[in-house]
Amino acid sequence: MIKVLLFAHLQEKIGKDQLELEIIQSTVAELKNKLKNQFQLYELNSVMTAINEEYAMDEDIVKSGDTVAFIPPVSGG
Amino acid sequence: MIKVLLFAHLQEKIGKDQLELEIIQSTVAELKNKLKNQFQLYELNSVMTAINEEYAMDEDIVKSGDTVAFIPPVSGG
Amino acid sequence: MSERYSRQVLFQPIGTNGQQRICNKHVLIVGCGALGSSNAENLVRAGVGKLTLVDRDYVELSNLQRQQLYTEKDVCDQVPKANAAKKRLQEINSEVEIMPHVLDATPISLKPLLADIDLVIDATDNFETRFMLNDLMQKHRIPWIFGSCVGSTGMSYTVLPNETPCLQCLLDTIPVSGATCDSVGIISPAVQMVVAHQTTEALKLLIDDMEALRTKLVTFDLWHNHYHTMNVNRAKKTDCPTCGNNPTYPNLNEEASSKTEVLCGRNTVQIRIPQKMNLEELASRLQNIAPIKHNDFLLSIEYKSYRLVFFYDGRTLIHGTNSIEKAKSIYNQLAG
Amino acid sequence: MSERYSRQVLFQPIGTNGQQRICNKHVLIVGCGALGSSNAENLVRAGVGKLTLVDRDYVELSNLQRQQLYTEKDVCDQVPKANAAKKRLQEINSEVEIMPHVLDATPISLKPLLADIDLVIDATDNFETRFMLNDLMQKHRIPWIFGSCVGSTGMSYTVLPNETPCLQCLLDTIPVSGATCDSVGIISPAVQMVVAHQTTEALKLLIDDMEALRTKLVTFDLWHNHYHTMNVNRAKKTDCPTCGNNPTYPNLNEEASSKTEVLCGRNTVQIRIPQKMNLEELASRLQNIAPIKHNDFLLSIEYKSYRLVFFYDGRTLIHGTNSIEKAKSIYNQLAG
Repeated sequence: MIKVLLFAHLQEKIGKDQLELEIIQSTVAELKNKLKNQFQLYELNSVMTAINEEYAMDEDIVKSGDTVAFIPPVSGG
Repeated sequence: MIKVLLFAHLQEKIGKDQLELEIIQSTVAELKNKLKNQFQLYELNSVMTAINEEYAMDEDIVKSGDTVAFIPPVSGG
Repeated sequence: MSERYSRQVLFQPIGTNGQQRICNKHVLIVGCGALGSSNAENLVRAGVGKLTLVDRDYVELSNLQRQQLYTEKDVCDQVPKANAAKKRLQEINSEVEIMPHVLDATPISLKPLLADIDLVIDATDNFETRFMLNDLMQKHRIPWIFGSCVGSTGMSYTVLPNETPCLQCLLDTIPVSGATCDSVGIISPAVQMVVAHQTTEALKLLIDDMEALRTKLVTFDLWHNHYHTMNVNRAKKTDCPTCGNNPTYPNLNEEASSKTEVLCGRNTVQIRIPQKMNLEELASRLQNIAPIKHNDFLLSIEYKSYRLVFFYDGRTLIHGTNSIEKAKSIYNQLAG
Repeated sequence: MSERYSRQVLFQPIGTNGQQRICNKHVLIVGCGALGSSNAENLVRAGVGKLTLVDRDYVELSNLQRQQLYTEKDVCDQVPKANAAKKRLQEINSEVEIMPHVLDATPISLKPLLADIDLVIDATDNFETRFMLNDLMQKHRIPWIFGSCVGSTGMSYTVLPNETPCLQCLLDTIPVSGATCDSVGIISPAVQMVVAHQTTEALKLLIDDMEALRTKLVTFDLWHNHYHTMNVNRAKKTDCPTCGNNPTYPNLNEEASSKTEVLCGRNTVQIRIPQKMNLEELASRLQNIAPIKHNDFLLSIEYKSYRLVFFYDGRTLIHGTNSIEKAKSIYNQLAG
């Protein structure tokens, strides 16, 4: 199981601040695509991704037990 | 190994904000006594203790791999 | 709805209904120091209906480094904090009804102020008052939000009468060695961080968004980059004297609470707390502040123009003043 | 050392030496909205030597809900934010030298202000300006502290030229769909929480306590009780156009940066950004704000008295004004 934390407008879009996905292993890019298709989360095109609090790239591997955070840059000030 | 987080004046007393102790298993009370003897941390008489972010009592067991936080109540405002 | 609150109404969990609720609520803030002034500014900007402020002090120069709302002129004029706060708050938002009270927070002084209070914010600087608030709010069934800070650290926790563990569940006895801003200093971001948590929980409570409440106790250290939350559900005690099955509210008891008296002709005030004191702890914390003397019977310290003598039985003598207010203030600075 | 800073001097990592350093430093804050006004108040109370403030706006009623320093009178008088901030800040601390500038932050307008700046605080409300700051600070070797917030969320990160990954390393392109306070609202504690982190890192930098620096990117959501830190060390790119081996500073390039022009006789302003726009994203975010029309070529939206038309090639037309300032402001509210 992979835990996904959603921040800012990603939350509002799907009505939850976290998800638990029954996935054994995936790349960050695959995970994003899955969520884009399932929830129309186009915002995932421009987010920062962390795996277990470490900056991650699209080709990095996410495994069961990991926590992935999708952090959309917010611009207000 | 047990990770110990120290807040507020506990830090200043021993000059570190965290410790790593080579302990397999211990009660909270034993752990406090060990630190009291080793660092003269009398302040441990009136702290809150958390094991892995859960409130803990003196008789609770800490095991290798756990994170223990000692939280002295601070009074300023 | 006023354009003034438009950005808060746009925030989806609040909306127009939430804003209407906020505008109809009455909040009591106990203490108008660093936490109190900042909490007050947030709630007034957010448009709370009524705000009651309680504080016994006046503005001093050393407050300006971290106490929002106050200016150099308030220091010159020695304005009581509650009054100085009201003046600035009304310039910020004239729609909010603000009632300042310059008084020592005690069960007797607070009781008449509680009639229509929806929420209490703890912005006191000592645990004796917090334990009294804990009893009083439990008795009157009013939620309150604990907050405290020193150095670069702070903590916050929301107490819901009859639901969550109360302060007495979390801390068996009133801590006598709680570090104070006057002993180990403070930086303003520590204040802001506590207030950010207190105001957020206050807004949730004011709009009745109970699901969103944090429920955990937060502790942080901004300088050392720590942020820690603690689930305290298991701390709730059925035999707690404050929130248990047979509450006795021990901190509302006049006999049990601190007794303070002027010792005539000695230029000295005596304060008595209802517990024994751990003078080893106190000594280890005060030794960097001022010269101390410590023997088997007492701990004495020279501080500013005063000499304080702490006894194991819970008594403290403050030599150098006949003013109870001043003596309490010095006492809280060192042993708060 | 003044009694004013006594509690800050007592804070052990600062002490007398640290306070002396703070009093000799010069900080530039870009933006005097919510983040800027609160950062400014903290630094002025902390006793920074000089403070330069840059902002192009004036105080409006909808600002008062979260923008510290400003009052109803500032709204009535339509005082520019930088000037209103200076007035209040001097009442708080007359010892600090405060230089307000009412201007649009661009490479050209900022350059003359950088001469003796020790640190820059980002308090802007859009990523176009942040990417420009990122280039400018890298070029001039000045550390800067990114901060942003909307709703109950926010983030902060400190960029040290030649050491840490820069903003361009973390975000390949300027995000066009960054949520803004004008689209999804904001509560004041989110502002305070970002500022608590920015001010703490500022104090560490001002006293040269480099070991204490956070180094991680912080993101939080106060309403949903999340606090997340991210180690970004591996994000540093040797071919980064801003901080890599052969920097080109693409966001200082006049050609590459936004071009804004008034379309004569049409009561319309055109803004062009140097990237293609993702109109699907923008549409999904704006649909709750106002009526939108979306076809294969453009996205249009009715907003207040304006009509905005976004094109995939990066152009936007703002109909209903001939003012570049006004058009930029509306644009940043929606697509900032």
